[in-house]
Amino acid sequence: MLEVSQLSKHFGGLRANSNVALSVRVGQIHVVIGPNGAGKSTLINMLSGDLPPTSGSIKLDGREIAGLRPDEISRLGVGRSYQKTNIFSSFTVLENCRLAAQSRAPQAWRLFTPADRHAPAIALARHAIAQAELDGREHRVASTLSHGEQRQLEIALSLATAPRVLLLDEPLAGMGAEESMRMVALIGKLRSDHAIVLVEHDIDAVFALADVLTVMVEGQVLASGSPAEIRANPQVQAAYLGTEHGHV
Amino acid sequence: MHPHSRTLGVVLLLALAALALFPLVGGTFYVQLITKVMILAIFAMSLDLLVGYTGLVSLGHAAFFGLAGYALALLQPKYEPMSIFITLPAALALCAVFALLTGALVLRTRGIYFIMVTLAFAQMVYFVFHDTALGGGSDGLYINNKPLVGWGELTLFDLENRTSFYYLVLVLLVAVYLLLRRVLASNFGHALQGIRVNEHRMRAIGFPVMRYQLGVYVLAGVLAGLSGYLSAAQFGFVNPEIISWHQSGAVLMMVILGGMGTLSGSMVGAFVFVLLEEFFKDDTVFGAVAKHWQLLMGLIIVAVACFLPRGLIGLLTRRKRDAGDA
Amino acid sequence: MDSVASILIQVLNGLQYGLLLFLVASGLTLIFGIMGVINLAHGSFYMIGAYLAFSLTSAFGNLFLALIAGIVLSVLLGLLLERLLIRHFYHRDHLYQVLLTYGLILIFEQLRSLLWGDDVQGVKVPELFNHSIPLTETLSYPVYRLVISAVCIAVALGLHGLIRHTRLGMMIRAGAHNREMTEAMGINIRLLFALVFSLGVALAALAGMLAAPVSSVYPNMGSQVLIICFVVVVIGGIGSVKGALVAALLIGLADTFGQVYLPQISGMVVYLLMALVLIFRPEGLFKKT
Amino acid sequence: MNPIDTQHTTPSGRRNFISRTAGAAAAIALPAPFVHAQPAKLKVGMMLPATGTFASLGTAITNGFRMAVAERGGKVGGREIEYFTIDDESNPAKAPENTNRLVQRDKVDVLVGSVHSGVALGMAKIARETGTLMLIPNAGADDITGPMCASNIFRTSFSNWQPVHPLGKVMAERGHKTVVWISWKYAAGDESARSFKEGFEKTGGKVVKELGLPFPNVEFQPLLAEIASIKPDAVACFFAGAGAAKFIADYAAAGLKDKIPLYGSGFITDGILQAVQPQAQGLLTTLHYADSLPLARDKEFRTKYATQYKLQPDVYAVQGYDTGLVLAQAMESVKGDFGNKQALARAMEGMKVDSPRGTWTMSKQHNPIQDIYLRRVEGEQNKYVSVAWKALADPARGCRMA
Repeated sequence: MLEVSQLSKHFGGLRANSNVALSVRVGQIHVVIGPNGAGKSTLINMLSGDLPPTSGSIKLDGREIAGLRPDEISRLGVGRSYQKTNIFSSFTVLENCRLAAQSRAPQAWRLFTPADRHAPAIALARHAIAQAELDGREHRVASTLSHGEQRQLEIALSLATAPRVLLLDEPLAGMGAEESMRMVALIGKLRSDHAIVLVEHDIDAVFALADVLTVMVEGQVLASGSPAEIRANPQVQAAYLGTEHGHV
Repeated sequence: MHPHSRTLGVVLLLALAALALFPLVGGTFYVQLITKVMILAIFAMSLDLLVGYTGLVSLGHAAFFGLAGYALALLQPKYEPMSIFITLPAALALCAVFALLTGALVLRTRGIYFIMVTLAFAQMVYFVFHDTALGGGSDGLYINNKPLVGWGELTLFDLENRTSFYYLVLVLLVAVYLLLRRVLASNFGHALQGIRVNEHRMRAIGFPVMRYQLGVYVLAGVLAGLSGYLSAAQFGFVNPEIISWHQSGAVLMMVILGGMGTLSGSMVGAFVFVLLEEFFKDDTVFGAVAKHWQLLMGLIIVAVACFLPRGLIGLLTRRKRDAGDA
Repeated sequence: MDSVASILIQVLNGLQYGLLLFLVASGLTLIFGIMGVINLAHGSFYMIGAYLAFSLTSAFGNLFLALIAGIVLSVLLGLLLERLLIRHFYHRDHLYQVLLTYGLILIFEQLRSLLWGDDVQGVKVPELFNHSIPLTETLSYPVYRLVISAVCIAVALGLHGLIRHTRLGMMIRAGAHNREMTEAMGINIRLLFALVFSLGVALAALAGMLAAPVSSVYPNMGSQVLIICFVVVVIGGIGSVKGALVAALLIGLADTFGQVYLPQISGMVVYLLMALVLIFRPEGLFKKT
Repeated sequence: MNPIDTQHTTPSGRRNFISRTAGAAAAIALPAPFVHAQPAKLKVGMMLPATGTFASLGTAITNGFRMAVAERGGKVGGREIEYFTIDDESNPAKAPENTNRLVQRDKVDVLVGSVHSGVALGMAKIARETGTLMLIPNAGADDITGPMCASNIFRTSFSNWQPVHPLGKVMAERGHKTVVWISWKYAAGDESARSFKEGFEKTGGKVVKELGLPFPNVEFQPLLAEIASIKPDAVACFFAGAGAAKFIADYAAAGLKDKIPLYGSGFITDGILQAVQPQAQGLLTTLHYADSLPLARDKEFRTKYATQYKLQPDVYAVQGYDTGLVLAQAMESVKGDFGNKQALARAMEGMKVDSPRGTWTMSKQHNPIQDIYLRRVEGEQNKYVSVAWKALADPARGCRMA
């Protein structure tokens, strides 16, 4: 589904990512972990098109997408969420999702049909709201939602674009324990019909969700494999798990 | 996305009725004044499309206003009228092409850059008409006849008649308002508002933001052109000053004074702005201060910037949402 | 006169004009870049400077004393404006900054009319510099213009030193880079902004004062300068003093040669130059990172 | 509200607001005169700049006009004058509307204005359409008394063609064969350029180069270098106001003053000598007015004006004064019967005006036939030297009025 190889990003002399490789397919959650500054967010930003890579390849279903604009990548079926909540805070939940769904709809450029009667987009939006378990809050203005709900909306926004690949950048950031559990369950459910790349710090969530784990340190892949392999990897233990217990 | 409040609808209908009846009772001067206000209301709504709905603060909107006016002045033969069905589409097409070309450049910039670059492009148009013989230089050009509403020998109605002209402008004002309400409620309109609220996320959910912005830039340019065309036709005179940055500043002031992101606000803004200017200039009221009316205008502008960010409409509607209401 | 000398003289003219533009534009670009404020009233400060030179020169009988007093007054004006108005607009949309400063233009212009009237007034060139250096058989170059250029260059060097080597400069660089970070570093951002704004006002006023003896003082003298300075800032890149210098010189030269060699389109030359830059470098020549 | 308010009340809310405020204020400001006495007042709309670059010109014209009327006890042809004033901002874009305000709202009988040619052209258009009597106290655009001439439009100042036309003759007499012309590239500059060239080349001289820069650009330095490289016998120019002051200063500073003599339209030294007194000394210009004219009429006018307004009169004050004179004399000849437009127009055509600038005659195309003076700058004055051209009439090209 998504194949990344030799991906690098340099900011001047700073090598934020060097020769990163990973792959993910539908039904799989590929978790990327690493200490702060390891280049995880840079990686996600390159996959989503927010940052153009310096070199390397990102293939979606065999098609090269490295260097495309974010909107082009989105329309090819890659949805993403942000570490820092990035929603349309003055719109209602439904408006948020309908807007996202609209970009998929064939009638995006129709000037004279009222948007709130645009059935395909509304259906898609409601489906995303249901998936993100925000039913009943469709007409709440986003800025009035709780933090946890805003994080759910963040996911719902991506879902409303009907993506096949989901890039989730720390979806649990700032959440309480109960909210986190709900979010983990939600992401787990999304596995069946999405290929998911997940960047996360919460160690429990990581091991609860991961099918494949990639550990990044200083912009490079330190190790990649199943959770069990990673746990057993002495390099990872030395460099990472051993020193920073509880906060991977 | 933005349900129209019932009261606003009623107020607008009453205003429409008042405008429709006005020529029956108003003196010639006031009919002309209200015609001008309605033309400016179209101008203000077109700018609001950029400023209020899409979050693009243009300080060069007068360029379109002036281009269309000059198009009429240059197309029409000196001493005979020409069909509005030729000159108007030509003027609007010119604005559309200009918007497309400059839009492709100015939309590469953001924020403060955008403000300055739009200003600079308008200034360039200003100098084209000011410095070259094309449009009569700084003295401008006369339009000796009003455009002909008709074709060949057939005349539908005579715009030389001030009342006819008034009603034509009124009809166009209503048409533009309805058109914009429709457009803003459409997918396209919602995308624009999404761009204003969170341009970055709009890209991430798959919107080619630049294309939408260019689309609205062209639409706004064309509508500003419509108002400029009408204004030139009304006064029969074009001059580089209609492109000056003071004109762009004034229309921006109208938009904010009325309440940006609200079409009705733009119309109210145009009306109040013209009224204030009339009022401050009146030396029977302000005596010697009337000579310095711009001082009063400046104070009002500063006060609006400080205390009335949501404009006059913002005073009336107590909605807490910041999102654009149509 | 041979054509080489002619071109050299035009280069001199272009540079002098450009340097004066730089003085106004540098303040504008600092206020943009560091405070994030778009200031349409910047041309008014130029105008105020020129009128101050007019009043103060006749009061002191000496342009140098007038310059010093004028700079003090303009710094005070800057601090006052920042405290009363500008401060409340840092976190607001640029739109409102446009509105506020547009209103200020009208107010300043009318106050000017009330205080000084609407006549054209002259300011004497200081005796010391009131002569010309013969360049060719017919043409000489006024010494005072060289003085203007010299002062502008001195100010440019001073600004460079200020930004590179002082604590204020360090704060300015940090502030231009990242406002939150600067605040986190414990820098008093309010003080910094007030200083930057007054610095900008003083630079524009200084330009006005220097220009007054050659340009005379007259109503609306600020607005022409303002728009050209916008173009300077756009070409140079917002917040970049170096960019402002390069762009101002570029525009000075383009405008000068445009007038001589392309008189038909000379009004548009600088805008065409801007369009060209926008096509290739939409963020200006010296985009700050 | 005053029952004789000129603004009729209407049921419209908006309309009411305007008329109520204006009407109420008018009632406060002008209580008694509104209930008018016999005969009805003559309504004069003064559309002049009150703000911006030309504000002081507007003031001088108003002063002059009012002085002429005051000399007749505030009456013209037995009728008192009611003034309506409006700031035209020297903005031509607002001219048609501002004119309409006077003509249609205030229903003025006479329009007086303006300084800026573009504004005057906009006014003239409406005056033609409505037949309102229009008196132009400054704006010199040739077209107004050329192709645009009309039976109800009169100019009491000059046409752009007039002041510089004699300059060619003056310069030729001083032995100059090659001349560079320089001015702003706008209508007044272009019209002056054409007129000068016509006058100068008739004498056998040659305008070797016409230099121009966009109005109101004042970066003259490159063009001065150009002049220095051409080395003509002399330079002739047209600028006005601040730009003129800067040009004179720059010309001197560039060292050209003593090498290539500078001449100009009189407007370049008008109202700016306090700014560039030293650099302008000895400059020769031509205009329809001068300081220290050898005329008793002028001396009397100047003393009176200076006492009354605490200001030295200038050419604009004279033009304003003459505008008042023309209106007053015409009204007297029809005995206050303003309705008799034909008689009024007949009275003005060919009218002799005993002006401070010397007696002049109103031409058939409604522009003054007047003497143009050669003046020399001495101190802060444009001293009279000689009459450069006696009774010069504008050719009024394109005027189809008999």
